[in-house]
Amino acid sequence: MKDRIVLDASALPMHGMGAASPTWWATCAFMLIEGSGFALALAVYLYLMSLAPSWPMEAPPPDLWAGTWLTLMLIASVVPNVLVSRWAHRRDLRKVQVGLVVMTMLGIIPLVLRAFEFTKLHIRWDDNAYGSIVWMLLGLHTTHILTDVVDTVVLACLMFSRHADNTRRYGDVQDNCMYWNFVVVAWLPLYGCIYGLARL
Amino acid sequence: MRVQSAGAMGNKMSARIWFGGAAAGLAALAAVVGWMREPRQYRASPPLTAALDQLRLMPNAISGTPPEVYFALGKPYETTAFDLSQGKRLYSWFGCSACHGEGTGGKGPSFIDGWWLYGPSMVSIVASIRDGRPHGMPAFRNRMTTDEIWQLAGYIKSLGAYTASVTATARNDEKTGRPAENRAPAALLFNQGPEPLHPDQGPTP
Amino acid sequence: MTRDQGARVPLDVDISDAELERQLKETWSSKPGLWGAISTVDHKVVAGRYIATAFVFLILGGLLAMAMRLQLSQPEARFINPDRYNQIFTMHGSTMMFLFAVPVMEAMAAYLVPLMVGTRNIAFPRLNAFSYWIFLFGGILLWVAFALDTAPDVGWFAYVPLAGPQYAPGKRADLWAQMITFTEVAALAVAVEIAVTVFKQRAPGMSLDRIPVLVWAMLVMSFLVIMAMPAIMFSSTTLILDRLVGTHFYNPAEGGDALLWQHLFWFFGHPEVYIIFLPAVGMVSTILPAFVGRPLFGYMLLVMALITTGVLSFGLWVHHMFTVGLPRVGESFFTASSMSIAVPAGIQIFCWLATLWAGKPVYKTPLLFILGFIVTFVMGGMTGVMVASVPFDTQVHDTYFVVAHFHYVLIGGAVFPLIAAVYYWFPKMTGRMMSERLGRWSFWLIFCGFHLTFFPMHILGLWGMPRRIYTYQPELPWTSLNLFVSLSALVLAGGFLVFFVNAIRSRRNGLPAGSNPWGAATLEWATSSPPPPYNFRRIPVVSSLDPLTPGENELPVVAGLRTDRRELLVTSVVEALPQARESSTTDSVWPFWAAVATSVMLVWSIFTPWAVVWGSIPVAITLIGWFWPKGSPEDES
Amino acid sequence: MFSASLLVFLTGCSGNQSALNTHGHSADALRDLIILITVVCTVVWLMVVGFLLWALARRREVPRRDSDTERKMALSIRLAIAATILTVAGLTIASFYTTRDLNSSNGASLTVRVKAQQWWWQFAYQASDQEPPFLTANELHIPVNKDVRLELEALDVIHSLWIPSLAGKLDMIPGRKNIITIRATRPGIYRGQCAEFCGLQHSHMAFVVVVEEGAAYQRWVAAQAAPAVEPAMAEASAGKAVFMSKPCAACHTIRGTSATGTSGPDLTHVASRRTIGAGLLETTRGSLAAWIADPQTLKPGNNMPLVPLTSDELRQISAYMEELK
Repeated sequence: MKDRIVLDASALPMHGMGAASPTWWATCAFMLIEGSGFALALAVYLYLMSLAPSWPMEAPPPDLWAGTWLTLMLIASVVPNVLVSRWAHRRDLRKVQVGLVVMTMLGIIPLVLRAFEFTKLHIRWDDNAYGSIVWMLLGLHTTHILTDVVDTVVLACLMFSRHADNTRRYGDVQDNCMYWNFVVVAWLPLYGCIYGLARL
Repeated sequence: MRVQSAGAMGNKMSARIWFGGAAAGLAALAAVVGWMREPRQYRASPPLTAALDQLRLMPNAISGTPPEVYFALGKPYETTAFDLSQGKRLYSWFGCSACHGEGTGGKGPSFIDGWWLYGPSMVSIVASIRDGRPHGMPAFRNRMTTDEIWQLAGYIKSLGAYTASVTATARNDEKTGRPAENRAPAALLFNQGPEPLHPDQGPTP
Repeated sequence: MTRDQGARVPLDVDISDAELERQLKETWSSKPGLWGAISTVDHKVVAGRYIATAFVFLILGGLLAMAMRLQLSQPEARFINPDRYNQIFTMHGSTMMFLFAVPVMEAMAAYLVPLMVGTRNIAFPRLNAFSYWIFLFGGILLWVAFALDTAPDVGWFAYVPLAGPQYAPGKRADLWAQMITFTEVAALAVAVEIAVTVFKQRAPGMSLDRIPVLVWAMLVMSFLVIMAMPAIMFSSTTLILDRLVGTHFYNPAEGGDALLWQHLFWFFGHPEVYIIFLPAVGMVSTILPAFVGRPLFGYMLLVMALITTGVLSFGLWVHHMFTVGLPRVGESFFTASSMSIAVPAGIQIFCWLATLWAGKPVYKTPLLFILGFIVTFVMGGMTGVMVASVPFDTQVHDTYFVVAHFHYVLIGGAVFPLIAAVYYWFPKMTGRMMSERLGRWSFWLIFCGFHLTFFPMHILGLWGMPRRIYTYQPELPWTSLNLFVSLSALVLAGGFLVFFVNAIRSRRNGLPAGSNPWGAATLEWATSSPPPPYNFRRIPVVSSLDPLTPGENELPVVAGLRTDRRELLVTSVVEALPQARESSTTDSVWPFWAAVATSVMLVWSIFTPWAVVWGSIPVAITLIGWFWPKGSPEDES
Repeated sequence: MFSASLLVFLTGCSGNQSALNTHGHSADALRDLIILITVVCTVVWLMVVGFLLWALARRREVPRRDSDTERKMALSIRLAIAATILTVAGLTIASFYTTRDLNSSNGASLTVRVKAQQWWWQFAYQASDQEPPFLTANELHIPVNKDVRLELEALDVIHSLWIPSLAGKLDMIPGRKNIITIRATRPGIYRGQCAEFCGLQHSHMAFVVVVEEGAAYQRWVAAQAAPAVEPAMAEASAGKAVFMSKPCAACHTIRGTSATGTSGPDLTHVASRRTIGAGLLETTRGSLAAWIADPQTLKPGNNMPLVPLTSDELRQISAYMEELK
């Protein structure tokens, strides 16, 4: 079949940002997948709670301080996170580099707090179903923080390398920021469940 | 033209490599399959049972060599989760818990404190069950078949393990009064016990 | 690699077609040899492997079915012992669902969607390659376990407590759960790629109302995968945790619940049926017009029906649990919702019937299979309505009636269209036609064999024969029908044998196909057969639902893409207006290594939870290797 | 009509474990619903296939795609969709009414606790005015035309109680308790079977339901509630001694003796039951001996361990078992 040229694409940019980028959509798809995972885990929590004669089962509710500090840290981290995203949009390499280092720190601190959080649950995963689901919820969310921190570290290294100044990389930084926002937002209902419902 | 023929050559080469790789993979697979097969037996064949009955115990009836057939089979009663689980069921069906509790001991000795009166070898345990021991352990020779005795012995040995094993028996859903079988209970609950008669029989964690 | 970006970059304008094709071929081809084969990210190569592997699993699963039929051909037969039989039926279900049906549909999507939307490669080609390797390793894991006599024996549904720590000793159930994880990862990866390809890589002008029905179907399927698979991922993980580290999700003695498993499993399991069936709807809707000489009737209606089915499929899971003793109110609700799915299914059937009625059918093999599909699937739908009724279901649930029902739906509803699709797209994939004579033989053998095998099972079920029994007693009145079923299964198997012989022979010896042997109207027929590594010389521009009109030998295209790097066009979601010239990644062995590392971690974690800690380090390293830019033009912008 | 007559034919040769050959209050209602839905669905299927054949057989020169045809087809599709919705709604209502009908029980006169376990059934009859409680295995006796309440429990994995000729199935789930009420309308012997996959011997987990007239049922209850008979023959007495000294007594109960094990079936009146091994074999002295000698070959993987016995012991035990009427 012969070609009849009806459109010229040579003036188009070589990489789209935001919703014009396939990576952005893939990040959204993965957030949908993991969001479904979180939603299911919460549903299981509520389901087990509805069956149990008393909740939490055979344990006092978890101590508040570690979880609450972690929640505050996560919420606070959204501010620099949004800034990094904005700087990436403006292709400000210096600021993005600094921002990624800060975000790495802000990712590691919650991990440390999370370690305390596990010890303040007053229950082990193999004690009963309540213990299992609480550890599951926390574990699931911890994996998300962990993977995003690793991602941020790799991106930070990348932004200090010769590959840094490139639309594609800035797009990656933005997607990473979006994903961190998701990790933070996903935590809030989990926090409500683990600490709130256990006290009702 | 030359590029094409080189590509074709490459394709032929790669096909050969693929084929060789696949054949090697299959051969390796067959070897693994032969080596690691884990069949389940509900009833051992009579010759096998007879062979398993041939224990060669030390003169003091403590420790000894298992029959060759046991090694030829790949020590199934210690390495097959199914046999261990059968042993666990036999443990409850034959009323072992009346004297030994959940392995924690009672009238009879405990299995999970790391201390074995007659040593921790399979042969000793089999002999204890089959022939009985002084001070109250009855002989089960006429109540259980040989392979059941081996299954039970394997389970009891796993109860007193020092190292956690990948092959473990089924876990109870109900809570038990001792650590789960796959968690090396003897290491967790190690108990120095009385001074051993023969130091080599005593526990060495 | 030239670094002087300012210098002249080779564009696809003002050069001859031959020269353009040469340049594109150089850019898009994979290296020859083993490493080239392992590192290729061409969606056609990867999807081709995926399809071939899935069909191998179909053969293996079919052999298991024959083994079961042998055992059931007479009462109290002793061909297969109960332990092996339980492994066999578990393997049959798991293989067919997780290693054949879902992967083959996703692979068809991975092959066809990029061609049908007129792009050069799938979105995230490396993820696609990774997905294949993970799928392959997961399948090998399960089958090696079978050879080792440690295959799962708890059914493809693995109900707890039977699959739980107390009643399933050994690693059998863990292997099942981990195989699920493998296939999940693979399926989710492809689903994301398909969704993004459909959203962002459609040819300019292919607005939402010009997307081929097959592509719509694959998109809805991808969303079902994305929404439903996390449920099985969660449940298989918690099952392993229960078994390995002593959690109590499913242990009623410690506050867990046995029914929780069923809820989670079927929350995935019912959409799963539509994950398999919706692509088949797309295939039928695409193939039918080519053989009746007129466009599909009711495009919008069909698309709406597809989406409705997808949404409704999440509200039906309880109809697998009608006999567990749920409250009556819930049961009535789920009866109504289960019945209501008959409406979109009916709409699809009506649209096809209308298309057939107004068209002039040409009886080639693909059409035969589609006609067979309509006859068979409507029957499966009818029995579906039956089991959707709670009281009816209490008599037939877990009997051979249900076995008959879902084989009517899955084989009649999905495998028939799939075989039609193989006959239909085989020329595109290989450049050669399949034999029409053998095609007719295979159709009649499969069609008759299928009905003779599965129809009597309805009766067996009503006569009280439960599912999943390895034998039955001579005094029960099931003997002669079972023998009949077993003999008929041979006919069915013969039909599949003819089909496979046909495919293998035609691959080398079939008649040359040309680019558009059926005179079809979708974009995949605009390029040569088999398509070149770059799919299209220039990306087509679409201005109607049927971009190829018969007799026309000019294709409107877009120009201005670079030829020295793998470049394709990104367009907007609704209108498909060009947004950017995006690069598509180069070949890489990293996805293979990442799959190896992931497989090691997953298999290792069957034995110790620490595998997750130590095993994730190589996974992280390989993933970094995968994503770290290597300085190729594709990595920059 | 065709499918209805076919159903009559199918009912005829379907045995005593069939959803079509019914003699219970629920199963009768379910059979009517099955016939109704099957007839409706068959008609619909015939219409679809008929239309398909007509569409194929129609002679035509060229494919039609003019606006008139399209409009006609759009209209017919609308009608077809409306018809589908009506049919589906009708069937939903029909099944709703059947469900309601099934739940109309007028107070159970008898309650039996059913405990399912791998791979047999225990039926626990409660104490009545005249009789103490007793247990039986794999054989349920109920009076005809009386509502019987079955409390279903599973002791290990999920099972499902299904007596197709009397009622639909209901699962038995560990940690939960389900209740089903059945009413048989004709005396007879009906077979039931576990319908949820429960492991190795799922296939051999059957039981019989014996539906009797009131008097016969009362006689049966009286006989079952009595303790085991003392063996009369010398061989049987010897068998009793063997039974008590071997591990048998650790798992089985024989009321009136020192055997009080609970993990196996109660054997007090084992010889009065029609089958052994959960519907595996007819109860005869030969089958009892075969079962005791080698249960793992007859029903591989079941929970009765092989106990080593000499041939004399085996003879004696089976003689004893045979006397436990």
